[in-house]
Amino acid sequence: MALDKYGIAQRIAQELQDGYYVNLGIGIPTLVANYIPENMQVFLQSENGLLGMGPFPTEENVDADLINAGKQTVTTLAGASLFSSAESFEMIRGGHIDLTVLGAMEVAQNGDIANWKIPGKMVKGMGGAMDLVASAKNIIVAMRHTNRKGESKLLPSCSLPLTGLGCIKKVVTDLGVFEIKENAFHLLERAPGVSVQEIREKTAGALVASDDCPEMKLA
Amino acid sequence: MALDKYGIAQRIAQELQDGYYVNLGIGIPTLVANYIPENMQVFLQSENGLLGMGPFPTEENVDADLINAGKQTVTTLAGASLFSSAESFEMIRGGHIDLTVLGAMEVAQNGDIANWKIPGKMVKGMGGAMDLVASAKNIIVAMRHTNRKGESKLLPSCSLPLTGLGCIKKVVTDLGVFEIKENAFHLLERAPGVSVQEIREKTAGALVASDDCPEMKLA
Amino acid sequence: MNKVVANAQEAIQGIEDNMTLMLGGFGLCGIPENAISALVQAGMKNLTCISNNAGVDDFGIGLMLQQRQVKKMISSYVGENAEFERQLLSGELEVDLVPQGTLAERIRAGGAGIPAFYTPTGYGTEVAEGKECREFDGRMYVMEMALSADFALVKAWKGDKHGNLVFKGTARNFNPMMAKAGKITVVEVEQLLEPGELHPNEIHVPGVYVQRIFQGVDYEKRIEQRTVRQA
Amino acid sequence: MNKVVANAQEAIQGIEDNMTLMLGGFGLCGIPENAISALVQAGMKNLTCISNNAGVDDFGIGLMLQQRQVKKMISSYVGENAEFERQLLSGELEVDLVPQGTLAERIRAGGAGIPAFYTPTGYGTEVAEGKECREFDGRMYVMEMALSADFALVKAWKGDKHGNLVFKGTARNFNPMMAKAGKITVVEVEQLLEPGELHPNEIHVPGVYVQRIFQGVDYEKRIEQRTVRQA
Repeated sequence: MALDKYGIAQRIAQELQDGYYVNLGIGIPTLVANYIPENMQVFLQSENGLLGMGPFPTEENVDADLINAGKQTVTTLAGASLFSSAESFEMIRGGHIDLTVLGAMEVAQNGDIANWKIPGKMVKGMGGAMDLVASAKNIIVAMRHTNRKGESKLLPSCSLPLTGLGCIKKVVTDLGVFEIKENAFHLLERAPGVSVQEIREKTAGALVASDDCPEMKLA
Repeated sequence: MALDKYGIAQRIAQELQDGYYVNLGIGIPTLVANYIPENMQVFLQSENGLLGMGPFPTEENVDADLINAGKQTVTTLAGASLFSSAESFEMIRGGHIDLTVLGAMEVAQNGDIANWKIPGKMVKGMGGAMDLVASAKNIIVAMRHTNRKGESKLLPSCSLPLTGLGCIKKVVTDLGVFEIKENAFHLLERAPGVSVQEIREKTAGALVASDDCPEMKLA
Repeated sequence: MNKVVANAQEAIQGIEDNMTLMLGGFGLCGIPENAISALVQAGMKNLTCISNNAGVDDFGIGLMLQQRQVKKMISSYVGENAEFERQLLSGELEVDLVPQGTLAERIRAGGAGIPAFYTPTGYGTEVAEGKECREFDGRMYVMEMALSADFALVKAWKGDKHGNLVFKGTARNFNPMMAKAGKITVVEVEQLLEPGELHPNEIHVPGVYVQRIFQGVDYEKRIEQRTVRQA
Repeated sequence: MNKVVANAQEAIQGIEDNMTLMLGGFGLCGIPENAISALVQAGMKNLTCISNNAGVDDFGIGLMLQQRQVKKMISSYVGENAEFERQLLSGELEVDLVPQGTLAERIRAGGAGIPAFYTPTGYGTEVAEGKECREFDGRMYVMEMALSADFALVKAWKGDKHGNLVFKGTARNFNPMMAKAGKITVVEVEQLLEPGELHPNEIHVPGVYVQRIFQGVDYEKRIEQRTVRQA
């Protein structure tokens, strides 16, 4: 059975390592924070100027001056730091963030990503997404495998305006985990109960998948 | 009589205005701090990361972690701020400093300045001088009118390697105050008892001087 | 020397039609609420506003949009409000979308005397169209230009009468860079202090960048996404 | 996750002959005394050192010069010591003199992912020779490149075990930018604290830039120009 958004987040959490500095985008990526292993120290960066982001506040601890990049009220953990937006993107652009997780509308087999603009629709802006994809050493896209019309979001090339060029190395969807290399999506793991056949049918881009691809393990 | 270094500093202090942010170079410029009018608030910047520099410390207040750009122990005044060298030169390069006073080996009638290198001698480096002259809106050179050999330091063009191009607008020497414009030194004031004739003789660059040039007034 | 002004009305003296303004804040966090109210009251038109976002319908820059005071927005993310969308689609409002990190760095450059710099952000995308791109060490970069403004409107937590500033939480965001990039920088603070009350080592923005400062009043500090957990 | 190492010897593990190092400090103020001692003891050679100054004969980087460990200095002001001058004149030592503000900004760029930027500093002088110059808005500027290093050796006043740093007085100087521009950043502190002991709002350098941190010992903090006034 395909993963729900929590399953995708849970699988991505397996990519975390102790001591990682991580930027989680809005949507599914934010959920990854709920699955950080207990024995691991991971520092969450919010690009509006916070490193060491904690959980949502309790009602009495809500502080309008402390929000994340999704404009949600948050808290700080011991060892957190606060800084300006310029400093925040020094961290990002300078390659100091170990892992970035973000959503996408389309990912291409060459690593291109499109996630900010749909021609003909009101464009709200790229926010920090273009900086993040241009700079991070290690980017994972978290998204549904197909769009609402059932069309594949893993494509030979992006049809939407690009956010970044050749920057995505890994994609986790509701159907599986994919590594992007040599101009193809390489299936690493299937979602529980999802067949390689289904993944083949729903992937428009070049796919390299072996029939004995292992099923992912979620705790 | 020509001014001594204290006289030069005293005359330059007359250029200060209330609320000015000022960077004073090593040597004669440093002495300007002793002549800030009592009723005036002037903020001294030291390019190693201090704004609001105070006088030298008393013996018991010496702090090795608080020095000026000349590596002298100093103090901070109420309202001072501390910052990095990058921030310090943001201030300088961004044109936020109202007045820079620095020494020179040579100044040319087009505003060029040379003050960092003598070919054949050990070169110690330009420190912050090139940034200061390239960036300040308002630069005064404080120097002796002639060098040790008695040769004019106000020249048609600099012979030494340049520190900056066409950036000096005003020069105060032991003989007078000069404005640089239209490719000439314009004599604004004579030092007390110094004749226009003497200034003519000791100025190698183009000089515009009227015989009734006023004598400067020092308190 | 006196940088202290009585209130927002006095602080915005000199802001005229057709000027370019920078306004601090991320979403509604750390926005100069008092200065915005005064601008709405004063009613100048055809303003170009540089701000990461454009407020919501009835708060922040949204209030200026309602009065049709804004000709152009330079932002990284907009459209949390319906009036904005209406003006944009009808052609009344121009929008220049800039990646958030590039926006922050362009403003920083404006204050720091750096006219242009290279960034990897946006290479190969629409953002790089018409811009000079070049290779350094095997990677491609886009040349981006500094931004500055006639007035920067900044909100700080504490400030002293010399203009030294300290921000609180994530209300810092774009405020420090904008404070440095305004030809005239106007700061409103929650606590106006005497010089010396802030320790020199804790100051986020030195007073040299600040021309006017005033004690702000009646901060609403509206929250866009009030998210809480059970105690 | 553990960034804390026992001492300077452990902290400099991995520094090898021919590497490029950044060393914080302005004059002898804010220099990484412990790391320098460890480098002198370890004896690696042919180092390129990026540091605003080069110490004095018997302190700071001067100690490394005495041991002939330095191949090249990248600095804004050097030669407060005789051994430096001797090595320079004899051709044993290479020196690249960089204007102080350009040096600070190049290091800042190195940590910030900016490969190059334009500055007015040095235009029309020797410093601009061989570099690309161009006009922006009627003024000429020089293109300068980012600097980075294999290791950055930084001295802070307080630091917590996550690597968050606070500096004291003018001992801050080049340390913050260097902390961000080292592939591996090694920090020595006077006070090593637990995470949470520093308030998030007072941190000068966030821990993300720091790979190793240790409690320094026996700080001499030598003063170059001890100037005092009568009480």
